[in-house]
Amino acid sequence: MQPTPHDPSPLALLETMMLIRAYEEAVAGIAAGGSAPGTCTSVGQEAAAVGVVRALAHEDRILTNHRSAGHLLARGADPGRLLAEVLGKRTGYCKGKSGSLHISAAELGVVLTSTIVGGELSLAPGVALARTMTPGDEGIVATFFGDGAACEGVFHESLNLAVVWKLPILYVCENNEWQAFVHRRETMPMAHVRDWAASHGLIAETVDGNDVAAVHAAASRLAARIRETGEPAFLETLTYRTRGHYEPDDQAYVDPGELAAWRARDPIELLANRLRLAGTLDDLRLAQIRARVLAAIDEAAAFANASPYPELSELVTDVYA
Amino acid sequence: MQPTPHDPSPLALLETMMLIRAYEEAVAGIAAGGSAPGTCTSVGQEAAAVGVVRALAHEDRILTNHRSAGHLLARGADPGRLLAEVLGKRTGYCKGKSGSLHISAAELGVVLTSTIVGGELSLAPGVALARTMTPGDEGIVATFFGDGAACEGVFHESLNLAVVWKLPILYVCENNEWQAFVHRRETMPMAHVRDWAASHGLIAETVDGNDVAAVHAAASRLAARIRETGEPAFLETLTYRTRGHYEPDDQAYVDPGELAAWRARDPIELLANRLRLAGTLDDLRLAQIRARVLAAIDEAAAFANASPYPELSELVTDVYA
Amino acid sequence: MSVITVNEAITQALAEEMRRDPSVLMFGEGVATKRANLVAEFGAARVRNTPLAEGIIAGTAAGAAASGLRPIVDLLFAPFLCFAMDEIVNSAGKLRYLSGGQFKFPMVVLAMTGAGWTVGAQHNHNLEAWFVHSPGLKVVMPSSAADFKGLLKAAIRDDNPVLFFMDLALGYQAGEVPEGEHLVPLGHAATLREGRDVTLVSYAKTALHCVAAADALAQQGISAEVLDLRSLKPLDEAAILASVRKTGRVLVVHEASRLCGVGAEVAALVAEHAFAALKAPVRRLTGPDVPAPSSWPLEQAFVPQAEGIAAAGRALVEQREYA
Amino acid sequence: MSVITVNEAITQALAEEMRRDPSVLMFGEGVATKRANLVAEFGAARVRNTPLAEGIIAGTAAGAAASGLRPIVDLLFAPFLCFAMDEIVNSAGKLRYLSGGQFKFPMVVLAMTGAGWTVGAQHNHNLEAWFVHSPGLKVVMPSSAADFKGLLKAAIRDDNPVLFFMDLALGYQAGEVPEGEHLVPLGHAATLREGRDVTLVSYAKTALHCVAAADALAQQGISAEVLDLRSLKPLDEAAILASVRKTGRVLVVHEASRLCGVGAEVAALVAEHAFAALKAPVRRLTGPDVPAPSSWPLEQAFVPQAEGIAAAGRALVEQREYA
Ligand SMILES: Cc1ncc(C[n+]2csc(CCOP(=O)(O)OP(=O)(O)O)c2C)c(N)n1
Ligand SMILES: Cc1ncc(C[n+]2csc(CCOP(=O)(O)OP(=O)(O)O)c2C)c(N)n1
Ligand SMILES: [Mg+2]
Ligand SMILES: [Mg+2]
Repeated sequence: MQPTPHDPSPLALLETMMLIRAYEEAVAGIAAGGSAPGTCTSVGQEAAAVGVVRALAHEDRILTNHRSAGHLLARGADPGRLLAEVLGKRTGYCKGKSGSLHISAAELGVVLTSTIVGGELSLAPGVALARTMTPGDEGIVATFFGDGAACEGVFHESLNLAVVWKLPILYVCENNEWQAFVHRRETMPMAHVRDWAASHGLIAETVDGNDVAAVHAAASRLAARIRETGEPAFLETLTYRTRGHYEPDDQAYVDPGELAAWRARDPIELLANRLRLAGTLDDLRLAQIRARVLAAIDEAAAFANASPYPELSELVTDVYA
Repeated sequence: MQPTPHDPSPLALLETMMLIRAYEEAVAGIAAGGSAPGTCTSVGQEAAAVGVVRALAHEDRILTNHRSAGHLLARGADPGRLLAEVLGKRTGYCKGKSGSLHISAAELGVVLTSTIVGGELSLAPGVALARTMTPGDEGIVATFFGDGAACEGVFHESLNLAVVWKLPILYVCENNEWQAFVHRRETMPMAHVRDWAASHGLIAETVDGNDVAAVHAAASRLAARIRETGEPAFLETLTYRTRGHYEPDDQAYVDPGELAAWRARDPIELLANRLRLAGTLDDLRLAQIRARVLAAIDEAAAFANASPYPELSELVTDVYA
Repeated sequence: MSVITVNEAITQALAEEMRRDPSVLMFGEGVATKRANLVAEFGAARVRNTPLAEGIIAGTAAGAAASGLRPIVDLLFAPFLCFAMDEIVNSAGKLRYLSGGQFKFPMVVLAMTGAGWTVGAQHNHNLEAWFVHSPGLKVVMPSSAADFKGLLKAAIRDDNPVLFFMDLALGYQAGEVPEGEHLVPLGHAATLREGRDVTLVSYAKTALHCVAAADALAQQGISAEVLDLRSLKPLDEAAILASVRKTGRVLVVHEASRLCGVGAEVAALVAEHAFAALKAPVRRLTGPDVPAPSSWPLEQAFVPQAEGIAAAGRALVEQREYA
Repeated sequence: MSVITVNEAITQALAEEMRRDPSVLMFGEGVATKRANLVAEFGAARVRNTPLAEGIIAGTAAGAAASGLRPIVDLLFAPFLCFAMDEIVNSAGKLRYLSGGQFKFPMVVLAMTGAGWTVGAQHNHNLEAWFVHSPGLKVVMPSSAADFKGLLKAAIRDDNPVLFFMDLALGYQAGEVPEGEHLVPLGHAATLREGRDVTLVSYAKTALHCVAAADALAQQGISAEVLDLRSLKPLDEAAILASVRKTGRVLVVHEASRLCGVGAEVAALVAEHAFAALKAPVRRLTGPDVPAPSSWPLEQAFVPQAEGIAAAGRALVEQREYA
């Protein structure tokens, strides 16, 4: 039903972004109903997620954070098992023990998700180190984090170690202008995290995070360079969190003008319009895609809802290996 | 006996550096005898300490770290009470509870010394914040730390907060090329911490840390600017730890060539030679100064040795206010 | 008396103390956003948002406290304290002592914890015992709106670092709070129920579960005394010992894990100093030694509930072994 | 048997395990500088110096452990763990559980602590109890060269995060260590002295003080059993209970502070499960609840010494109250 993880055709990227949007809106609906409280959606940031994840190879590893649905779905995660996890069901990727905030899926190469802001940054060098010490392991490590995570000291510790030890890490900072209920402008003297990253002496770029093609191109270029040199690189996707920090959130603290301006640059519409102009998309085709993703999400919701909760005996398992 | 803290005349700076050297060598001697283990001396770094401290005003505050004797003595600390503290005696600045590694002297404005590397960096913004919120308090805060401390994430957290909140802090990084038993070169991609500091958007300079006049000039200029703007600044003093990390330390891990090159640039000899050329110093004068500082240290040692240990009842006092 | 929620009680305490003492200020991630009322009354300098960095937030509080201010910092959720341990434990907890008493650290660290929001172990970890074990700190964890208000006000006035833990399940719980100035001194437990047969010692939400259990036990003819510790450090050892000397039996209940938890301390204290009065083994009923799960039924199973407490209390009184 | 120091035992354990398993590596501040022998044998990739940043050192260990390596990190002194709590507790301790068992974290964290070097509370803080209280971790703190070697080897082979605390006063202490492969499984206490009248439970250097106290008590006709816990998590509850059921009296001794310490756990365990066997109150003798001072006489007074232990043990046997 979904495109395979590594089909980079524009239509495939579009369908994946639409799948993520539909998934997140479904989650928001569930949360509005009182379930899955505290879920953080990535609405508005789909291009930043899809553009990078689709630039990665099968053998690469991904570390992500609390706002991970886009990364997971772009990587080919089953929306049913994701929703099941969000609802704390036994069939979720983490048996319901994680819930929405730290979903890992080792089978997809999405490892060690932490909802501690900066957690993924502290773990990524070790994942990359293991790869450099494993003969024949060519994979790189992509770690996703926000502008807020860059304010944690461990961001700098992580970049410095990756540079000094030459670790193959693609640092992907999703700068969505928000750090929970605080605007990025209140927490940093400059507009871009890139300035901090560059001081560590690694390649550091920014890209329009709402333009999936631009993100995909930049991420592909940097990923290739990391494979070639074995050294880390930093990519900042400039985007915006158009829903609240978590569900539900009335966004009363958000400047309506800023929000409207970014909504006008919706990444899905940007790509759809471009494809329309290019003649590769028309209303019928778009409707077909929308129908497919909605059907996929309906199916996922049905699966998640029908899934059982874990046995109470699960409370004390998976603590020690 | 010692020069007053704020006499910036070259001879006063020279005498203070010689006092620090004599003090540190006395401590090293004591440590060689088995007492005061783990003491960290600042031999070779006297100019970096004296040049900055003498650029500060009486109302300014100083935060320092484990390698603090130079800062304390330059500020006018009594070498007797310092040595008493190093020996764990009741007459020490901290009643013997600190020992050598976290000596504070509130009466001198030297506050909250921490031997946790980075500790002073986490505390400095609060000290500065209190000053900005106290009407009529014009003082600035100088915080001393090493190149190693700059590798702790809290270094970046501290600079970022100071910039975002406009806190009057002079960050003084004493880059002595060593982080305990690890050379700075192994821990950072570049030679200077300044590059990291500058990315936070504050004025960041380096200075020859073995040239006391240059350090004094740079620190005076930056301190004046901080008073004027209320905003933080960063000064990196480029110097070298010519003794071991702590006492005793055979320095077997140190490159003899590098060590010799730096010893050839001994900050005390640099200034003495300059003053000789300028005609303000001759052998007689130098001998007089040396005699004075040695007498001061002898007196200090006699005081410290004669001082009693704390009563055992002191074990459980000073825990809660 | 007026009836307000725990969240309202916290807001009242903050506003009253900031009104009373200009040296009180508050900052943290989203503090200014979420407490617009305080910003409006006290201004942006005293109510601040911060960058996302717990270490420097706590360190700045310690530095400010030692320099004449009385900072309150909101570190949001207890597990985030893991990024501020050096500043809280090594600096605020130790630098008074290491300086020979030159500095004091009047500061309050707020953090939420506890089951109820199904957000898992990186938001929900009851680690109050860490701070009880650490020198130079005080620890508070109330269960009622009145105590949240009175203890928070007392914590703000205390000249030492106070960790103020908020059981998130209690935020919207309403309770009677005395009108006007209401202070609850640190270090005093509260007897929520008088009883003769067994003492249930607890704190935070499980103290309320103990009250429910006491009601159930009363139905069965067992008279249970319920002690709410409220302050975990200083611990009200006298109140604990007095109650156990009266009832001869003690069951300590908390959501935090068992090993080296506050329950271990209470049990050890009783076994040491009320041994002669004990008619039965000391018992603990705690959360399991596992990270807190997200899944709702697992999260509920994580927390000692009234039924389990009542059953354990009854077994204790009946001198039966009880797993 | 050969007689080697604790430091030599540690070096042997590290070298033997790195030789045995190529996935074992070690890094930390100065590790490569101070362990040139390991660099020489195993190369710079497996024995590394790091930047001065405990958080990323521990986080890198956790990430590497979950990715097939078996890292050992040296964080130097226990208080520096305060900069690595998130990585140890929130990541290594919780992510196996939160991921439903997808990852494991075979890693060892080394840290020194304890009185003896007069460097004060920011280098000397016995905080092993924090990690006993935290889920998903194991904690070891040996007292003899043989146990340092055998437990470190077992810790390196363990598939879970192990905190390995080294009482710095023991570094140069020599002891007999079996030739060849010597493993000591985690979770087993050692009986250092057999006895009938009272059980002295301890670990690390104070276990040796307990042995000295037992010798002194023997002179006075009191037969003391000395139990060295060695592993604090998992805790050898069976051995503790068996000994107390035999002697009927227990004195728990450690240098760490009393409140919520390992001694509290042991005392609570005994009061809960060996209550019927107790002939006297459970007793604890611990370091005071204060930061560790630097001054030599104060630092020595901080540590439970043999005389005090013997006096407390004797009072216990004679059923006298003892402050
Ligand atoms: C250490 C830590 N501090 C605070 C939080 C609470 N929190 C969760 S997400 C978030 C904002 C993160 O901002 P950013 O890194 O920009 O990611 P975004 O949510 O914008 O994607 C905060 C403060 C946390 N989970 N962990
Ligand atoms: C958090 C922490 N980690 C490690 C140490 C041990 N240590 C003490 S000084 C030192 C080196 C510090 O290097 P730097 O900051 O450059 O200061 P310097 O000693 O060179 O003056 C280290 C690693 C410590 N005291 N605190
Ligand atoms: Mg953000
Ligand atoms: Mg240095």
